[in-house]
Amino acid sequence: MSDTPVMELRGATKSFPGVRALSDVHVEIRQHEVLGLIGENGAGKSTLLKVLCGLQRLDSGSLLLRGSEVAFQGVADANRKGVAMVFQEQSLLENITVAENVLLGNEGPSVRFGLYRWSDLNRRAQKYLDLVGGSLRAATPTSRLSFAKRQMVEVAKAIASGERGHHEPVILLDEPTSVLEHSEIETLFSIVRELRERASVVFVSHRMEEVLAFCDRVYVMRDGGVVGECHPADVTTDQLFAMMVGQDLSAGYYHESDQRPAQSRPRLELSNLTGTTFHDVSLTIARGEVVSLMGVQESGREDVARAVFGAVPVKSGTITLDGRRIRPRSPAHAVRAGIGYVPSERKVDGAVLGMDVRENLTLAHPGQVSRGPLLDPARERRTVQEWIGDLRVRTPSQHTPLRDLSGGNQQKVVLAKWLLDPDLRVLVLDTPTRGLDVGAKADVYALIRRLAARGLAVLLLADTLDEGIAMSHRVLTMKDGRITDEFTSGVGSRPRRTDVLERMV
Amino acid sequence: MKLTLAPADHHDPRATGRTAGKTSRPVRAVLGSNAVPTPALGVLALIAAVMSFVNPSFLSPGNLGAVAEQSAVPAVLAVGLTFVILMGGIDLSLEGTMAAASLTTALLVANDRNTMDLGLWAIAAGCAVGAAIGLVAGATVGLLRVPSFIVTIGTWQIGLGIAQLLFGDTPPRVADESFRALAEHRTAGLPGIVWIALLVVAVGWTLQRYTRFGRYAYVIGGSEETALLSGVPVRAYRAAAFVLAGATAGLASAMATARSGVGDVGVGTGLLFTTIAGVVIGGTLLTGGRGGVLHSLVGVVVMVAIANAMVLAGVSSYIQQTVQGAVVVIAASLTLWRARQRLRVIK
Amino acid sequence: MATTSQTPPQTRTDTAGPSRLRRLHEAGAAPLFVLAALVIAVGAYDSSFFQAASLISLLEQAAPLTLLAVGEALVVLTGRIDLSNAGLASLAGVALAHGLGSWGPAAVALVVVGAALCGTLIGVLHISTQVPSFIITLGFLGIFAGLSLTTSRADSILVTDGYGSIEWIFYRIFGLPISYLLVLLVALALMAWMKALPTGRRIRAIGLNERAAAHSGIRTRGIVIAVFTASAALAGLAAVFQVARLQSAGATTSDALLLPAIAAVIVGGTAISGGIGGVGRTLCGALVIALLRVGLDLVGINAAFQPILYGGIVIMAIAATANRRRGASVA
Amino acid sequence: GAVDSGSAAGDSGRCKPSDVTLVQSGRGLENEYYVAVNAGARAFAKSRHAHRYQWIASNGDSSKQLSQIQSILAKGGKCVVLNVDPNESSVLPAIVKAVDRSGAWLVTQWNRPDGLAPESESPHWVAHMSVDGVPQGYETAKALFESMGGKGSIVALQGILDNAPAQERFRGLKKALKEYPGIALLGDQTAGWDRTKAQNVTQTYLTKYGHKIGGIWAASDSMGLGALGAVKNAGRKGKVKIASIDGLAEAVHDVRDPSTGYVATTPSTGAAQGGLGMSIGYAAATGRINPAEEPQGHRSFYLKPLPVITRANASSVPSPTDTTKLDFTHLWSQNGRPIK
Ligand SMILES: Nc1ncnc2c1ncn2[C@@H]1O[C@H](COP(=O)(O)OP(=O)(O)OP(=O)(O)O)[C@@H](O)[C@H]1O
Ligand SMILES: Nc1ncnc2c1ncn2[C@@H]1O[C@H](COP(=O)(O)OP(=O)(O)OP(=O)(O)O)[C@@H](O)[C@H]1O
Ligand SMILES: [Mg+2]
Ligand SMILES: [Mg+2]
Repeated sequence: MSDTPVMELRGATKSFPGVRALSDVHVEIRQHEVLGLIGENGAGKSTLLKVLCGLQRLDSGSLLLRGSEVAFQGVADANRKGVAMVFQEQSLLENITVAENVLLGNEGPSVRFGLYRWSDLNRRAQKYLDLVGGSLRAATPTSRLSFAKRQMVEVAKAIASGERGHHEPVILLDEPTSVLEHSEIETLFSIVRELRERASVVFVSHRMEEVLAFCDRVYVMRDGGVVGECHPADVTTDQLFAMMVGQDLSAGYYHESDQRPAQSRPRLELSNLTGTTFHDVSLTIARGEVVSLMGVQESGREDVARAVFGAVPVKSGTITLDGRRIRPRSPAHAVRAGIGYVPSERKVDGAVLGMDVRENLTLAHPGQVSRGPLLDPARERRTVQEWIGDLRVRTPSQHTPLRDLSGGNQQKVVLAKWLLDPDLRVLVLDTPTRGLDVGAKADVYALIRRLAARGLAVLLLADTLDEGIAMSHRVLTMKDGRITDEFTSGVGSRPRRTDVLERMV
Repeated sequence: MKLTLAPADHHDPRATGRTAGKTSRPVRAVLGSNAVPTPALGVLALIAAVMSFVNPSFLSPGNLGAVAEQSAVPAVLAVGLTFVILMGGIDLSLEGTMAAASLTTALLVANDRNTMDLGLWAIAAGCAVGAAIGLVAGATVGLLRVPSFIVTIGTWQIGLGIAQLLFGDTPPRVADESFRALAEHRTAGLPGIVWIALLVVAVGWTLQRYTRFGRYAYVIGGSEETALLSGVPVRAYRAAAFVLAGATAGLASAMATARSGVGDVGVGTGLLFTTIAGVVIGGTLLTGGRGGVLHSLVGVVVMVAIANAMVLAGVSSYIQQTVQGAVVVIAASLTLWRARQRLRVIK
Repeated sequence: MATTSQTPPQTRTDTAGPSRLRRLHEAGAAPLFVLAALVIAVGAYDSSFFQAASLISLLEQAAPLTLLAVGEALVVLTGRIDLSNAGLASLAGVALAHGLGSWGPAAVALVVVGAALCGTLIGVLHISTQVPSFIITLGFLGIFAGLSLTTSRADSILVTDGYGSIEWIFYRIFGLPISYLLVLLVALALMAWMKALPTGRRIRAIGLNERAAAHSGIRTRGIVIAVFTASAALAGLAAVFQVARLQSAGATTSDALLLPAIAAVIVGGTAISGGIGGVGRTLCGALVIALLRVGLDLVGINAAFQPILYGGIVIMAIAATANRRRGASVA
Repeated sequence: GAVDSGSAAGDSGRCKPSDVTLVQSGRGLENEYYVAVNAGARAFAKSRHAHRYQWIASNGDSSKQLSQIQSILAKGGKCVVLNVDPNESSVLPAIVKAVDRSGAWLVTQWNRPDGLAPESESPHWVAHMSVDGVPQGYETAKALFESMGGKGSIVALQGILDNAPAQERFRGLKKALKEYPGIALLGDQTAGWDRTKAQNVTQTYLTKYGHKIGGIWAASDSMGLGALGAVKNAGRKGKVKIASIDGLAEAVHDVRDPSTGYVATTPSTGAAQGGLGMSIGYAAATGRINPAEEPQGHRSFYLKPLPVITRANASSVPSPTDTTKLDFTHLWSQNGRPIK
């Protein structure tokens, strides 16, 4: 094992309009290590990886690959030189087969004289798929795979791409675990551990535990710079938190002390609600109450949430809001009844990335910034500025397209869109903190507490078990489309994780 | 380590692909997959069923031959167009391209205007003219990043202009008997142009299944960004698709010219409607990424069969357009019915 | 996750803040420049083009096209397309020519409302069957054409009785064409509507990300139906203008305006993928196309070369005005 | 009248020959008929020693045609002479109005809406000429029926329905059918003047009616030629007789060849319509005639019907673009009956 780092960035700087994403960064990736990269949203992790994989060019500074300076011509070029990445957003095509996806742009000997040799293609792809396990078949159409399986295919694809070069590859994984389940994460880790024998891996995650359990070395990023380098053995989660956000936050992470008892009057009641993926779901959320709905994949919890918002059809059963029966036939109905919804797929369902912060914020309730039927630009500017300040949205201006904000800041805007309405009664949150950094998460948690205190009923589909338990007054578990149990969860009397888990699986 | 909860396996409602494991029997699996244009075949069967009551001669071998012959030209057009649409573009220029290619072909075979006599090579020349017009469109779309929708309105006009320049005073009449024979001589009961069309469909299907061009058409139509990230030279492939569409329009034009016997600026009139409607009814999505050559073939046959059936049924000329329009709407609804879903976005 | 919705990281090349030129471009200045360049080019060949008579004549000619283009722009803003509006204008023209004699001015209102209802039908069908607008409106193009043929009994109809109630549209007031002033009025009203009410944003949001718009409580289906209704109502209005201009109506009178109207929208800089663009720039685009349709004759270009030049200039004009902001499809 | 009388009502033109601009408007030169029209108009321009002459193509777009004319009038003023084949009759009132307003001179061809006529509208609309489709349809149909021996069945291909000549020609066919009780009309369809469409429709008819079809009547040569293609491909060339109208070179050629079964067409009228139309407009612009004083038969008229082309006379038919026979000095030499 030589001492030269496989890859190295020196004095790397990269700016986008109004933002400096990387400033004078120096990192190195060594052979056969798993390098962790953590930092809050917008800290520059993804940008760093994109620079490493040739997707973006540095403004200044240099990139060294195995000791010599390189300038990648693009991702494909980086692939050829042995660097490959799994993007934060999934990038598999679902209208082609798994094999084609794995070897996309890298068909090599499987295409001879321009003609596909399918058996050869499938065989080669299968080799990589076997590496990641999970009984993936090369010839399957990708549309038939679950989200998690697709993530595995992404990893296989990255390995395949990285192995195009003549050296041991560098594999960059940008938040690969955020959509995976426990067992799948385990699989992924064992893959990576194996991979370490013949490759270097860079791993980005917001879950400190994962990073500590799993990486050989960790860089902590903040505001476009590297603020620390550490070895997992030497640090604790709390120390990492502190380093990331620049202050000690972990104590009040879930803002548990802010939990107020729920009022007695029920706000939202579902009775015997039945849809295609859920059956006989009955639940009540009182004013000021946070109820989390826990369940594994295909438990139906997501569709229950969407049904309340009118986004999926209901076959039978009733929804009652403040004593009045409602039948939300579309999200528009639900919104007019006073329901807000933060979807799990932010970029697809939540945010209009091509519009600016201001327009996104006022999209759902333009009445709040209008005088009569007319939009009032002055009032709009003021209101938006208030919310930007209140939620600490990091944006160069109100007129910045949402596309240019970091994920966490986008999420804050999506949330604020509902908060504009003083008459909001129910807020349905589908994994609202997924992909957010701890600081942003804490902000969102604080916000949820505040909203509950305002008398809102909050239906929370938490990202993690801890989050669900810590944030709620009650925890409901779902399995196979039915509610299986209910736990009360007050300050100091939280249900045990294992008990909750037991009723979910 | 924390335990994480993944979201329910989220099958995107917009995806037209069907969930796995629901179909056990192989026949149903095939019909249910996107590999076969099942709904369009259903529409075809419906037309046949209705016509067997209204006018049974619809199903006579002679009439089926007529439908095949009339489908030949739009089918060839559809093969090229399919690849453009698979990549998420559109080619509206084919009537203009056909005009230019028709004149070129007619002036290069033995004709009554000049002394050229390239024989069947003139077909290649027609294809080349079409390909050249396609290249203009493809290069413009690629280099200037202008939507193909509007670029091909431009190249349509350019093709028409070329044709008008070549037209002179009278339509050049084809004197080359071997060229005319493509449309007139029958092999196994069908004229040559039908066999050519079948060959083109077979080649198109092979392209779609077994070549980089074909597979990457799906990739580019699925997500241009992903294609770029994977180092796919998207512009080149896209330009190639327009060239192919131009070349097939040239070939289709040569076939139509062989059939009519003159170089005609109006050779493609009405074929844009037939072809695009056919491609869409077949199940190729205008947004790209789904469908294929066989789908388009079936869709085009549906369109031709409707026109044929209306003549056989004696539908008044006055309302034929109305009926055809209504059938397009209904057939497309039937084709896409099973994909309907709340909050599905269709543009 | 559907492939269409995947948003893998995009290559960003722009490092500087938006330059002044770029801001001008985004404000829709390019179509104005293209228009000015064309006017100057035609005028350079033939200085008589700068006479008021020629320019006013151009505005008058552009009026019906502009109405169709503005309606089309609204539809295109939602990411859809309306291929039926010109066909509908022909049908509405025939209906108006029939109706003017017996109904007088009321026929005008009836025709516009009737056309709007046709648009509503298209919108409702598009929404409820979830068939792409391209194909629905292609079908309706055929339906309208057939209906025009049937209702006109394949003959053109001269308007004599009741012509007075629309004839004034093509009068001039203080030398200015009333027709174009009316078009401007309609366009300005729409622009104000789009700007001052939330509707404009909602339409753009639908064009940019319809699912997110729906999840923000926007009645996307209603707005899409409304937009098709508006496009059809403007087609009905265009028909009124056509009948006023021609004093007669035939089954196919306005059919050929379809592609020019779409070209006008795109030349105006509205993205065909939706969400970017607007009404004002479409006015410019329509003038560019109206000028191109006659400019080549004015300059005296040989008829056979005209289509080639027209095609080439349209492509170049769009290359100049197209908004290449990220997210705008170029396919 | 539907169009206001212009300011110059009753005046004849006072343009100097050198000031006159001649403008011929039609669909487009990709069409043989308009090539002949253009040839006739151009021949007239030449005979008056190269005044400004311009051909403008509407490409089948009525709005465009009107715009072109309005723009040319806005620029050219009183000494423009327009010989216009309106893309469809509905654009004519607006063209007349524009011409009248600018004081230019207009001659029109073929189509006009019912109730609109030069004599009642404006002196600047000098004349309207057309070709009577009824005798054309009648004579060609008769030639067809004769060739079939007076009995058998036929199918008919109509032109674009929204078109006066198409309707007149079909009326001529109907008239002939009445005189030949032995002939049955099995069906008629529009093929929209289109060759390929005609071929498809004919092919379908041939499978529908099979050997019952003994003849095909088509409202235009392009459709007749399409029908011939279908007949050939069905192996029935020569056995199915065909007759059509227009005098396209190819149709005339086929009439000469007995093996095709093409029995009749009509001589082309394009050159006469172009040349004479232009000369009438020019005469008004230069003051040689005063339209207001011309009799109705000079203002709205059909061209003299010409004998149909059959095998007997096919070899002596001049080319459609042959303008040598046109006599531009005798303006009314080709006038047939007035249009009422
Ligand atoms: N037209 C086609 N389109 C897509 N894929 C195809 C096509 N034809 C064959 N294939 C794929 O190529 C593979 C090779 O075909 P073959 O019949 O040789 O399979 P195999 O070698 O037995 O299977 P494998 O090697 O994948 O275990 C098939 O499994 C099939 O997945
Ligand atoms: N036997 C096979 N082995 C491997 N891949 C296959 C096989 N058969 C089909 N495929 C692939 O599976 C995918 C879906 O199969 P399908 O046959 O439906 O493809 P298609 O007809 O090319 O596309 P579409 O799904 O749009 O109809 C295709 O991308 C094709 O390449
Ligand atoms: Mg990131
Ligand atoms: Mg397929």
